[in-house]
Amino acid sequence: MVETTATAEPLAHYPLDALAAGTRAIGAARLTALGPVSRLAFRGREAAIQAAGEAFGVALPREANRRNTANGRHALWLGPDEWILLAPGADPAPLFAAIETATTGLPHSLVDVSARSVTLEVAGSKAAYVLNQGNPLDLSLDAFPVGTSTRTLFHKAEIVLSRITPDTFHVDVWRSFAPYVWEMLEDARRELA
Amino acid sequence: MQKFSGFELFRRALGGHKSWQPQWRNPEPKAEYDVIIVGAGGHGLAAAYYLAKEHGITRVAVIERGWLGGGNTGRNTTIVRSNYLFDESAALYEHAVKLWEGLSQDLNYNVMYSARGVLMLAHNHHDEISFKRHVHANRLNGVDNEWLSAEQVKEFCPPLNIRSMRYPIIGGALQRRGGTARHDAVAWGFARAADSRGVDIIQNCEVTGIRRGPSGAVEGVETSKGFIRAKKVGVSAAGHTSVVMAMAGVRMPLESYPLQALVSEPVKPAFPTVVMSNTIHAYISQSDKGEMVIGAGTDAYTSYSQRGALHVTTHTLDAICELVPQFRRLRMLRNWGGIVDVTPDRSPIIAKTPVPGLYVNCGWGTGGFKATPGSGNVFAHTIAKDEPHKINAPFTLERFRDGFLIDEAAAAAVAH
Amino acid sequence: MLIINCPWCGARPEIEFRYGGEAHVARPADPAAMSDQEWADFLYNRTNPKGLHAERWRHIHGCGRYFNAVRDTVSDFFVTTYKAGEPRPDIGESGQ
Amino acid sequence: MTNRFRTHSGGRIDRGAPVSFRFDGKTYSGFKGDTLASALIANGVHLVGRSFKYHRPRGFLSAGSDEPNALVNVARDAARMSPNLRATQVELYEGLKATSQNRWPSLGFDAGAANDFVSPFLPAGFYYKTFMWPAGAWKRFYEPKIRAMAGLGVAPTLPDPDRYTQNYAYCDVLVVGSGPAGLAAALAAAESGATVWLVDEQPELGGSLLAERTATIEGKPAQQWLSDTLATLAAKDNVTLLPRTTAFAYFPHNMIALAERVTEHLAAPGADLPRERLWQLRAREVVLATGALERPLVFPDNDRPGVLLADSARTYLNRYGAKPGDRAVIFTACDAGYRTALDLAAGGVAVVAVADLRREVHGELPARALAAGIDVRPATVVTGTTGRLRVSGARLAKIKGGPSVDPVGASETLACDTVLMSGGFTPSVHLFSQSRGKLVWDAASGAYLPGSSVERERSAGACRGITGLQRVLEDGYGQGEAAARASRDASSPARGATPPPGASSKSFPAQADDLGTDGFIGATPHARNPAFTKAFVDWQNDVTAKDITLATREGFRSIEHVKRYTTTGMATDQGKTSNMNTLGIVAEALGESVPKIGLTTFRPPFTPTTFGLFAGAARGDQFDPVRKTAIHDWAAEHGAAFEDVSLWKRAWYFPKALPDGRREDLHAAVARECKAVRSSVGMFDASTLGKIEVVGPDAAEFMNRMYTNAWAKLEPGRLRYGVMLREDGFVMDDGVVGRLSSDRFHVTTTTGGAPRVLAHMEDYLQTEWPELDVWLTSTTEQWAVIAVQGPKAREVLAPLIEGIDLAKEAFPHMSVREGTILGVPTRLFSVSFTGELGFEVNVPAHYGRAVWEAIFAAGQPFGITPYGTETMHVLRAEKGYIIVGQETDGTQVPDDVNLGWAVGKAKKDFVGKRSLARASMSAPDRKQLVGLRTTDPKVVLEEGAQIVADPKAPVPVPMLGFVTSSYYSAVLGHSIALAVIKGGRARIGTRLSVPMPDRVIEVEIVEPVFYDPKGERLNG
Repeated sequence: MVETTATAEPLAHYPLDALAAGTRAIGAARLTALGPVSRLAFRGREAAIQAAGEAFGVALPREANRRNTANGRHALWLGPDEWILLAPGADPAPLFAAIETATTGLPHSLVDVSARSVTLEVAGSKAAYVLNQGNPLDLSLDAFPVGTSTRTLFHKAEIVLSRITPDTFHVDVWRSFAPYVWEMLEDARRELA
Repeated sequence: MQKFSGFELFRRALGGHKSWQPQWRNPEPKAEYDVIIVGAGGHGLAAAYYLAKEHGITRVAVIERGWLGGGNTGRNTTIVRSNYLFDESAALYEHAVKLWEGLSQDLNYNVMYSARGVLMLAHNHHDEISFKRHVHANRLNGVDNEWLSAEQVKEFCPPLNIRSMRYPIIGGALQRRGGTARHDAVAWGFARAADSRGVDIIQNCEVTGIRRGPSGAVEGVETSKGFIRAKKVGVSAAGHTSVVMAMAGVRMPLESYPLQALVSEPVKPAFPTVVMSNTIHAYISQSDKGEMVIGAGTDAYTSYSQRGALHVTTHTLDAICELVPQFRRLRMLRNWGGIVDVTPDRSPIIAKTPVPGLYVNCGWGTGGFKATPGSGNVFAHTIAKDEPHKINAPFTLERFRDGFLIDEAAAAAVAH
Repeated sequence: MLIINCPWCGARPEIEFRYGGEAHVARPADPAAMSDQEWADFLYNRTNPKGLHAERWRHIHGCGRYFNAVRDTVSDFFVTTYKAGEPRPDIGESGQ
Repeated sequence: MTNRFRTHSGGRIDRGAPVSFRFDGKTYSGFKGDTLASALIANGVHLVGRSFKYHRPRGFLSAGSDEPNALVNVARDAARMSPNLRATQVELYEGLKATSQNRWPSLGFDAGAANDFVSPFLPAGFYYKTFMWPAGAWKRFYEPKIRAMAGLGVAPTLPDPDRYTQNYAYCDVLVVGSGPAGLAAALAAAESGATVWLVDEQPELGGSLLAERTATIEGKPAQQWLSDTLATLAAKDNVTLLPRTTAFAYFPHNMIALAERVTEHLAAPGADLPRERLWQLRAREVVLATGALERPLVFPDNDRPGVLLADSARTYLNRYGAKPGDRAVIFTACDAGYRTALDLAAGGVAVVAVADLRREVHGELPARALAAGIDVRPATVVTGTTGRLRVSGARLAKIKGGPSVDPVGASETLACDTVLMSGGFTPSVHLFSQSRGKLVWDAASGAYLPGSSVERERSAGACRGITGLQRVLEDGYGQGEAAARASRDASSPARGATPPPGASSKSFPAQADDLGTDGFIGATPHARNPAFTKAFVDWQNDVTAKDITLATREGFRSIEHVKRYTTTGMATDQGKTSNMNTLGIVAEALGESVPKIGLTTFRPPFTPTTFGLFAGAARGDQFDPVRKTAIHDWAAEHGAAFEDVSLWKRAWYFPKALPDGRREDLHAAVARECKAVRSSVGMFDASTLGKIEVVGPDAAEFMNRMYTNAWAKLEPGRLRYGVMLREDGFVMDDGVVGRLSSDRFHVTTTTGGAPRVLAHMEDYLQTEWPELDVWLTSTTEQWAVIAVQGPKAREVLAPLIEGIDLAKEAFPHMSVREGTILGVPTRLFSVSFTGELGFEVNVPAHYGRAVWEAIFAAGQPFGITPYGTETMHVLRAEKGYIIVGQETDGTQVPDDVNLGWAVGKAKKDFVGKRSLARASMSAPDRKQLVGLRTTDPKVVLEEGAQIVADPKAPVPVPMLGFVTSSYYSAVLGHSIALAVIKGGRARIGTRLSVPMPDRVIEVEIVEPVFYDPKGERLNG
């Protein structure tokens, strides 16, 4: 999905900075902390959905647990009236303003949640196997194809799980749960070392 | 009643144990009784026993769908304690503990009441305040309960891990008179003693209806063995209470949830007391046979399936392994589920009902075993006198209408 | 762990859901008009059937939606699930 | 010792790979591929354990997971010690150390065996009948004695260092059991393209084929066919083969729990591998090919070491090349005894005689035995054995009439060193029964068989009563085909129609012995006084036939009662070898048929399963997520002590280093922190507070309904303290709410209450008021929150903030403004939980630490002091502010805690309002929040202490209330406390008592606001 690798701004601190620096290289399931992105939580009635998508530049998917992508931006279906909008760059303000303007007067809610979570990547031939140590979904390609994004669980933490390629997953997790998810993924990968 | 004692055991051994009589009869139901108790669990059998013993009412039938003691009595983790917060609860459970202390002798049946202590662990400041509140209230109510520091906890129960864990133990509340008893023996002891006083225990007989007369009063129960007349019916059906009460048209503030328990393979004595942790949701004791007896809270959804989910068991055992990490290599031998009836305030209902002649004893949730003799005792009183004993007077159905809840759960007591 | 058919997301494992108690217990439109007994019925009394039970679930770790289900409380098997606001399907009497 | 009982050739052991191991301190050798049991048998060792109750010497009974006797302790080191392992399942590795259990001082001489001599006084349930006098002696005397005698192995005393992992998995077809039926089922399903898992508890796949000597399948020797088939399966991408994996529990909706033992068989497991792995496997279709278990025969002295199940002996011989002895007597009720006899004879074991319970013996196997010169004795029973630590002879007697009723004739003792018995085979229906499938009694075979299914599952082969290798293979193949077909049909009903045997599209010509379904259930007849003989039904729990008849005599008629009274079937084998014979004995004693007696429930797990497997990776910091704020690391670097608040770690206090090198204690640190806030300025990490953004045109209406307060008139830019009730009227949560615009509220909740409050709001919004145009978004983690509190707060912050006028008039108390700090967007609240002038700086969490550090730097001229939750608690208590969860416990209505003012009286409705109207909710004796002052200002009350009017009153002492919060106020110079007391407000000015165990503390009831009661300091 949206990928930047370096910490964008000197003032920012991210919860996985220290853990990511000390990770083991395991090819079958590589673990990477991804850089900051803008995240907006959009909720709304029918009337607002199309306008929001147009302003964002990505139509909001109407199919459950799907992700639409255009120009490096992603719209993730999380619920029948709930989407997460992801865009490159750490400053969500311009995007926020654009969507608010486009949906003025239409029943909706737009909330900046850019700092609420961080994203990490699990990639490699055993990525699904490693995720299935804490995630209860069927992650076969048939059941969880590329382009799927859904809120779900990893052990005792809630995550948003996305399949980017057959062997690449992104895990979006609230920042205070991120070290826990990271450590659990490290534990899960250990047997592949 | 054939007396049980070491001498009798010796004497009959010489005859190859051929002269033992059945511990209870296997009677067919009579046409009419003074009182019918629905449910031959510990509570129902105890009620029948005390009806006969203390109120002279012996024309009593206990009707059981399956086999006596086969419900929650035979499935629970046998913890006995009385260190409840509120005056009403403390009085009720303390009444039970006092009866436990002499029960083997009273019933002439060794129920193996073992006051090895019940220790509740505090993992945070909130637990500490809550437990100290219990300790002070219990002391003033004449119920033993004491606060232990973390070091004292470790000293009292050396196998416990108190430090290197996610939620270190900062202390605990110990009721030394608490402990365990042998669940089957409680059912069998009450059954044998009630039977010997003339009570008919009718097993494999399902209640299919409660018949009410024109005035609305109870006339008897329809069963799989026919109609049985009685002017007083006491329902003591645990998880099935809603179902039975619905037969009389009474809606109950109850929901029935699965409650799981499990035991390990037996090992030599390795755990000296009963330990409960509400914060991490698990409790453990070691049976006389050597099995670690383990339980936790209920499963998430109402059910009569008598089985629970694996993820509930895994959470129970991750908590146990956190408390006693050397037990990680022990193995689960048996896992089972019961059906517990839970009230909105987690306190029982032992009361008259809006239907004349119909009485109910239910809502014990996950903690009914400990109350067995006390519950049966005051329920017998309520049925015999058609008015509650002062101990169960607060445990009415009407308290939900009027807002006089006895909310042990809200008061952060442990749920068991 | 049960498999629950979320009306939005399809079949998903039970641990993603939270049980919400008996369904179709609507909050009275005018609570002030109710007697204490009627209010207590709403607050506390439940059908608790042994058999088919209409109940609420929330796909809390999924789409977040509350929905309703009819489940057999003896087998724990679901008969159906349906979106909140839809009437209880006519699939026989509840309870036994 | 050499492998004297090892055959010269054959078996699946690797004779090129000798393995040395120790048992009870003695060194033995075996081979790779041996189990501990087979290696010991090859070494002539049969005495391996002592029974539970009588401490009788015991040897191996079986060769598999049904073994009740041979339980050993295997220890890699002091921490990696596993008690109660079955020697029949322990794979041999170099250096393995095993010890026997439940004996003292040694296995050969066990003092506990004294119990055997007094056993007449220890019948079933003896402990219920005695040990009652004197009262109290049970706990003090009898119970400790009994407990010490009971138990099997010894629990480890050190934490287990091994790892366990868990995996969720999905497949189309799961096949449980890799015997002929399971292999054929897996083959059929795999050929259809389905994803197939084949699991088996044994180290090698193949089940009964692993012990086949003479059978052929499709023209190949069975073992050749097996390796070819496994190679075929292994080559397929859609097949997962898992040996050493026990399907131990069957959960609803076809979820099967599998326990895979990953490293237990390795001499040197790597640190990165888990010891065991739990698979939670969801299968579209399940094929149970779990086979059948051989039943022992219940005859006197049937428990001596050297008495084994006949087919197990054959397994030892054929699979492991281990002879059970030199001279065997075989006691059988079916043809299995003959098959074993023939294999023994071929393997060089003398078969002394085959005693056959059946009156007439015909068929191919007995004929071959006769032809081989074996002494076959029909209508003959074993009525006893001789020997002490090893069987030395068997007493045989002729039955005159039918097997179970007629007397027996004179007996003859035959010398032997092993007695092999077979009572027939019991289909292994454990998992089927766990799946809630209905078992039906099959009178023809004398067995319970799978009836109708509940899950999408079908049984195949011996576990559904099918015998004969070819029929078993074809049934397996047919079931595998049907399962694969059904798995492709999502709409397939819960149960598929089970194809009849032989409904397979492929035939498997096989030549093998068909054992048929003969067998015996119950106790075999003998002429000895039953009261004084021990014919074991449950070996491990020492339950004999006479214990079971005693139970029936005492009125225990239900099989569950018999089981519980005698403990039969409750040992670690869970009745695998005992349940059917128990049923037979009970049926006979009660004069009923077996199916009338019923069955005990098959409970999970199938075999004992390690606790660590369930716990998995959840231990220590991974037991629950440790949530840390963006400022946590700064606090840690500055020496903070932390406390657990729900999942969060919160800075509790910041002890300063003292000149002597020690650090301040809690009391000193808190006193200093409190004074700093009251006199200058302090800063506090409030990030853990829950935050919910309530947005939409109907936001105010929604807030009106959810909170007691009125919101419609709250102007954008203002804050209000909100109180939330449950529908039953009791206080659920509270928090400050900011209105950012007409349609946007920034709601805060308590730290622990955040998820609960959001769920509560969603519940009402989605299910009661779906028409409202409003949405809820959790922003707890979006914002780091820095509280800057104290008279100098404005001076500290003002230079840092851009875009907000901090002047008192422009930004009054209880306001919210948006601006920037360090160029970072902020929502700045003017709010106080201390009673001082205060602000809360909300910034996106990633910037929390940088902003915190900037404020800390800017505050240096004012001596800005970081403070923790303890100081926060003291400061708010000085002001009489409640903490939900401390002053409340879920039983307080707003008025009880002086929040009546926050209840919008004019509002028609809000959640909880109707419940407040109940008479009990305004009763005058409700407990009300008040303050307490101790007569001695230095005495700090204990939180949770009870308050009474008359401490001298007799027990039960009437209690009026209790202390909810209590601190020493360094600022005020005396202790303070909050309490809830019955009719408390009317008691202000009076005195009450707090009785402690050692003294009574007198207290005065006061207003709950101790500091700046007029609130003049809030505006600075």
